[in-house]
Amino acid sequence: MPDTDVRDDRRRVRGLDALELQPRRGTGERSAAETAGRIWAATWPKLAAVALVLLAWQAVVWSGWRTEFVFPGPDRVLPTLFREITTPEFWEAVQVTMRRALTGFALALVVGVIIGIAVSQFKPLRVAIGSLITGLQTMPSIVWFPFAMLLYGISESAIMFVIVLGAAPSIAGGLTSGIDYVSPSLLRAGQVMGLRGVQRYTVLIIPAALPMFVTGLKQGWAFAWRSLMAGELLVIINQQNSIGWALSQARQLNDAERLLSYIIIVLVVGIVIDVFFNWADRALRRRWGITGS
Amino acid sequence: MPDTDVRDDRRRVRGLDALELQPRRGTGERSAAETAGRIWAATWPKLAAVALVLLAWQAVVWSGWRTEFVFPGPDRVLPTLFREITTPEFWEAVQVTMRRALTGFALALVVGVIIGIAVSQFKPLRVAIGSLITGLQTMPSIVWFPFAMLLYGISESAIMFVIVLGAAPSIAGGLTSGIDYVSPSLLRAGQVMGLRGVQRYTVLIIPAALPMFVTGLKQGWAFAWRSLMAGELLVIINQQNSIGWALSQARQLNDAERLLSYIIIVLVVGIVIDVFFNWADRALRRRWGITGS
Amino acid sequence: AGAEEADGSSLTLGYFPNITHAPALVGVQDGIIPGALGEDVAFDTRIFNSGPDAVNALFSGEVDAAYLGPSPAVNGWAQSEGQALHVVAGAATRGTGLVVREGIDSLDDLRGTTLATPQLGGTQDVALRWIAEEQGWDVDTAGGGDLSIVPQANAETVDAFALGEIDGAWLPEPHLSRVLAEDDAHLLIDEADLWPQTDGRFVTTHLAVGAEFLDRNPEVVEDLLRGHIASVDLLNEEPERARAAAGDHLESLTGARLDPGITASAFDNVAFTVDPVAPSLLAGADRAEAVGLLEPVDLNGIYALDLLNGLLAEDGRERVAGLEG
Amino acid sequence: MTTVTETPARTAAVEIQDISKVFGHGKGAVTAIDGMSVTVGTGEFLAIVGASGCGKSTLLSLVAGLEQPTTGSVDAGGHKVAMMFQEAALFPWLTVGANIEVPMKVNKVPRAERRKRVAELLDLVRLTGFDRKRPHELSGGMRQRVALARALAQDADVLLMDEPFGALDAMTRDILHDELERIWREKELTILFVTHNVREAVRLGDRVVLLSSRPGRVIDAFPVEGERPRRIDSVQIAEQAATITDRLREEVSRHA
Amino acid sequence: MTTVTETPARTAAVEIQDISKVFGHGKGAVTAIDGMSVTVGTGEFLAIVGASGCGKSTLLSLVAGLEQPTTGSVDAGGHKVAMMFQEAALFPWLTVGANIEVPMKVNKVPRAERRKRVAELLDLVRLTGFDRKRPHELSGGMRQRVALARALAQDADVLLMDEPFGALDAMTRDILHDELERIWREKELTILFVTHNVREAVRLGDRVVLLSSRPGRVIDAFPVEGERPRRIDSVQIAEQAATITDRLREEVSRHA
Ligand SMILES: Nc1ncnc2c1ncn2[C@@H]1O[C@H](COP(=O)(O)OP(=O)(O)OP(=O)(O)O)[C@@H](O)[C@H]1O
Ligand SMILES: Nc1ncnc2c1ncn2[C@@H]1O[C@H](COP(=O)(O)OP(=O)(O)OP(=O)(O)O)[C@@H](O)[C@H]1O
Ligand SMILES: [Mg+2]
Ligand SMILES: [Mg+2]
Repeated sequence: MPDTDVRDDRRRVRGLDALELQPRRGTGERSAAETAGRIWAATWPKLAAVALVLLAWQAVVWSGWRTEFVFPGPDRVLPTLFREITTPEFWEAVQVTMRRALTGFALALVVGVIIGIAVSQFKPLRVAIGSLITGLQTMPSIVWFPFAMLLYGISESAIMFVIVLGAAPSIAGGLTSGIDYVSPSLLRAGQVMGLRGVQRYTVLIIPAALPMFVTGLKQGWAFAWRSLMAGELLVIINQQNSIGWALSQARQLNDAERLLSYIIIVLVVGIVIDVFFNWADRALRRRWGITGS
Repeated sequence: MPDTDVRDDRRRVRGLDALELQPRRGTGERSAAETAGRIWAATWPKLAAVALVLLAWQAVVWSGWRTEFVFPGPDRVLPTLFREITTPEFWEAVQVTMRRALTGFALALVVGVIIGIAVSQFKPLRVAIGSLITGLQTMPSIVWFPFAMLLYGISESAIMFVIVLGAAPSIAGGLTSGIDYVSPSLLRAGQVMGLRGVQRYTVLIIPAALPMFVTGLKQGWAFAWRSLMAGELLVIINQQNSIGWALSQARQLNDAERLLSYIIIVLVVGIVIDVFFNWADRALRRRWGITGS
Repeated sequence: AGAEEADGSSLTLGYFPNITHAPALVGVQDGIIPGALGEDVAFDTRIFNSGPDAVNALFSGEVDAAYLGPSPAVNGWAQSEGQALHVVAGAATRGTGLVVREGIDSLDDLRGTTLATPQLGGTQDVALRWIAEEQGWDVDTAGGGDLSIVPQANAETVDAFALGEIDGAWLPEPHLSRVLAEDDAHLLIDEADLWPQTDGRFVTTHLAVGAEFLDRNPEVVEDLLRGHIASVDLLNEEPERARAAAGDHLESLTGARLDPGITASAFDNVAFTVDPVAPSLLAGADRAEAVGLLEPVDLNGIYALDLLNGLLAEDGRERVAGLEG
Repeated sequence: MTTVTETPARTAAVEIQDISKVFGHGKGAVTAIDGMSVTVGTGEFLAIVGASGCGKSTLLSLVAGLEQPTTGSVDAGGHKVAMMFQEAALFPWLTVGANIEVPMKVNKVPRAERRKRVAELLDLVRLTGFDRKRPHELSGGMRQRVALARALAQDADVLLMDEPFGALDAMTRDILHDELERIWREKELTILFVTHNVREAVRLGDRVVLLSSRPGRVIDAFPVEGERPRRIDSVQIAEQAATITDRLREEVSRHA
Repeated sequence: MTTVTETPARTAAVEIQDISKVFGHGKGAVTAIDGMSVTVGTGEFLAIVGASGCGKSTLLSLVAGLEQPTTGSVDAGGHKVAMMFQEAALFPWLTVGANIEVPMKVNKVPRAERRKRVAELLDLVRLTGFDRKRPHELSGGMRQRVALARALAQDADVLLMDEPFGALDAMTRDILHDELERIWREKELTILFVTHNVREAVRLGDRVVLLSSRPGRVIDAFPVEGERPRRIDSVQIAEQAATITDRLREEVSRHA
């Protein structure tokens, strides 16, 4: 019995060593301290990055590289930003833009998935329009507006049209690539089990293609957002202000402070969305048993 | 002996049956007729698609949906297109744009690969700037122009800057995703074999991440091209005409015929580039033993 | 207001958030235009950032009337072969000029410099090329020659000037006042000096109406013109109040108030009138042709000033002239 | 062309006639199978042995319809065919239970029933309680057993098994031999069973077919005597296995 | 807590002390190994047998440093460790030859030398002429042999082998047994050899270690008698294998 005790102690000590190498696992629920530690680990690099950027920025401004009204420092931009985000109009604009972005993206998702599956399913279709999809993607959103206007008038639908044209190709492309790279051994397994038609897609192909699909979604979001910004800066619809319009007005008026404020806002939106995609991506990898490097 | 002959004949007949199911393999070099057949199979859907689009387009125009000056038909656009592409200025413009696109993309490739590897290698860096990369990607090119001008003045470098900012995040993102999804069993094999440092990347990680990387490159190209178009329409640099400029001029003058001509040109460029990426992708899949569906 | 429903029950007006569109700004802000249209006509607005977009909207019937600069109006007329729009009134004149950096004091100093204009083939661009042509300089449309003319967006131009990338620019208001206020720059040429034949007046903003809309609903257009005239009058008679209203409207559209000094100086440089100064449009087109930027365009019929002249006559005011012959 | 077309008395479930299979074209072409004919009777348990790379997996793929023969014909007579691959080929994004449910979903088995059968099958392969794990959390042998459960869940008439027990310890394998034999009996399955373990082949098979390598051909077929259930460590099995092994050895050395 | 720490006379190459390995956290945690201690002498050929899922692969991963033990320590004394995985884990984008070259590239073997060794190794695993094929063009057993060649190309002192011959026919396996034994002799390797084939364990091992399942512990160790090279079908091996199999059976049934 004493012998066992000694061994247990020794094990505990070694366990502490192991703890330093990697988070200790299998020791029941995580403690609050551990959770706090994890949050801290996920946060400090972000905070450090922000602080560094602000410092560098201010330093450049202080160095007198460019005049203040061309390149204002954080000391001038942050108050402007703060003033902007405390107005109700700002939040209305954000709401309008986010609503458009999300509906547009959802639409692009549906269209992209249908096209992606159709293209990867029917060989002649792929040969015929596979490359056209990428071709469409390279088209600057600005050229779509005359068409959007012809089809839908100056309306939300026109903006949706441009978003879908911008984002759907990425989504379709990601899906097609994902489907192309599904492991042949899984495809064979599916075939033997008699997976066919819709079930083949829901049970096998789509889940197997998910990693690339999510990457495609992320790109699609970026395209959707950029198209939206391009669309919003052309015209105000229904007297609704929007982020894209505000951005373009700041640019038109050479208002560097507001421009920088809105850049920060767009960045923040982009980062928040990306955090969401990353979360999905990590969940996916955990499921597949691929732990991050 | 006669028995064997009969069997051989039968086998030959069955061989023909098999031929109908899939291209006959292992029968020495392919014949010229087969090659022609393959080219035809790769071409007819494209030609059919083009013909269909042209027909539909002309039909819409004939239906009188919109007046000709708003939405001209192929009967008016194709001659304009032909007139454009037969001028030497046009080819100079194409050359200028393609040179910018390719140098910009090459630059974005270098930057994207470096960032991608750095981010997937260093955990704090990923936490700090991983999401920022997507954030940057969602930024419309238009907001980069003031910065490009601050940094580089009105010059080619300013355009390169915008292209890199547009394309590098996609490339980095594709690479990071690719690296994240490298099969753990291959990583373990690499670790045991002592793959480390640069060699670990050149021998294991990059090839394993190639499929997603190529997808990222494709997206990166689309972003690069769009950023370039946006950049070119802002200013003429060094007295050089370019496709983006021509596109924006057509729009400025509300010249629907020239606008459509240039849309076709941009599409063709996009399609040609995509054909190249597809070729790379197929070569990759053949190597990996993943035959297309 | 889609093209199909151009039944006069509604009117959609397009304009820019820009000082040269002040009659629209004031007219909408103070309710002058909707008031003139009356209860029966639903009034709606579309705010554009650029002329071509507004013309496109006119083409497809998305807007029924729009305030436009001369170049988009002419382009729209030319592209539609005279089918899409008519100019029914003037709105603003003047308000552009060539600003250059210190050290350039005469036309001769311009040789070898780089100057920006807002748009290739636009009025300002044509004016600068016209001057170069008169001086006998060799200039091309791709920024080369004795004088390097680079077309670029006004916002870019302001930055480029501040950064010393260009030596000067032919700018409209309020960018003109902005450069003058913020940089070491001075006005080398006031564009008004180029128009002795019209007493220094030249068109900056028009009010254009879709041709079909005009055909079907002349009475609605007449009401619109009534409001337009009232707005212009207000701008001329009570400049303080009108400018304040325009400023308020601008702020609501752009989310920011311009520097008051710049606004005041910009307003001082622009004159508001319902006269479209037709000769300046014609002469501008001739000049554009002369410098090789425009295919010959027949501008005959672009003006439809009868309604305006009728209203002016009601008030006992002087008629304005279109293009005769 | 030593094609052994020994037709048993019962009706044929799978009829393989004079097939050949060539991979690749031109100079790189590999003839995996050449002129092979085998008839598998309904309800027959056919064991297939042969050197590594002789075309056993290819043969099963052809029978399952996953590949088309270059010449010749394979006829499974409309039977439903299930296959257990050499590698487990589980869907990595599904739990063990969900993996086993896949073929039942195809067969439109109701949800409650599916749950029940999953539990039964996991019990059968000695993995009770593992249904919520994911494939990457299993050991190699466990994955193989899940693949077995999945193949059985398919409720097919013809079962193709490619080295199904290769990664299992002797004890677990013995248990699964018994279970497989029982199921084969009960459901009157036709089984094509590829293995490298000649004893295992003799333990389970009604007939053991021996393939040659490069190109794969049937070089011999041994009907197995002995009452079922046979014991794998019985002398009778050892003797028969020795005969087959000698024949195999002869064949392999002829090639080396 | 039956930890068998039988230390042979020679110096230790791998020292496994009182390790445990837990996968996952909280309720889902699985204790794969618990309190295991093994010392492997330099130049020893240690065979490891145990039921499926008992932690054999996990043990090898710990020795290779691919995982960290939850408690306890593993010390490979600075030796270079090579490992052959249960699945082949070849790089699918490289040809067979290039796959085998990878560890040599790491060791900075010159190009010409690499070519020569690839040919030798392919010859050794009986795959001469396959160096330009890609992994997906190989059969399961062939892939396993390429993995063996790759592991041998690493020129390590300690070789970890996880069921290396599981997918091979008896004849090819016998040949590779001889070759492996020869190389082990010549290069004075230390080998940890996991297998389900108890005869194989007795054929090759200096000592056979028997693991229990869930959690994995060493429950017994059998020194193997008999002069090398032993014949796998010899009576002596059959007897020893029977003893070990009985012990294993006892252990597995105790769990079931
Ligand atoms: N997709 C393929 N492309 C090219 N050659 C192939 C392909 N699949 C199999 N082969 C070749 O066909 C032959 C037979 O392969 P198969 O997988 O059927 O062997 P096997 O009998 O199952 O071997 P093992 O026992 O090692 O699994 C081998 O020589 C292999 O190289
Ligand atoms: N990554 C993992 N996550 C969770 N559990 C794991 C993981 N890897 C292994 N296990 C568990 O650890 C135990 C031992 O697994 P291991 O692979 O070492 O078994 P093994 O002895 O190699 O079995 P086999 O002979 O079947 O290959 C198993 O119960 C398995 O479920
Ligand atoms: Mg096989
Ligand atoms: Mg294992």
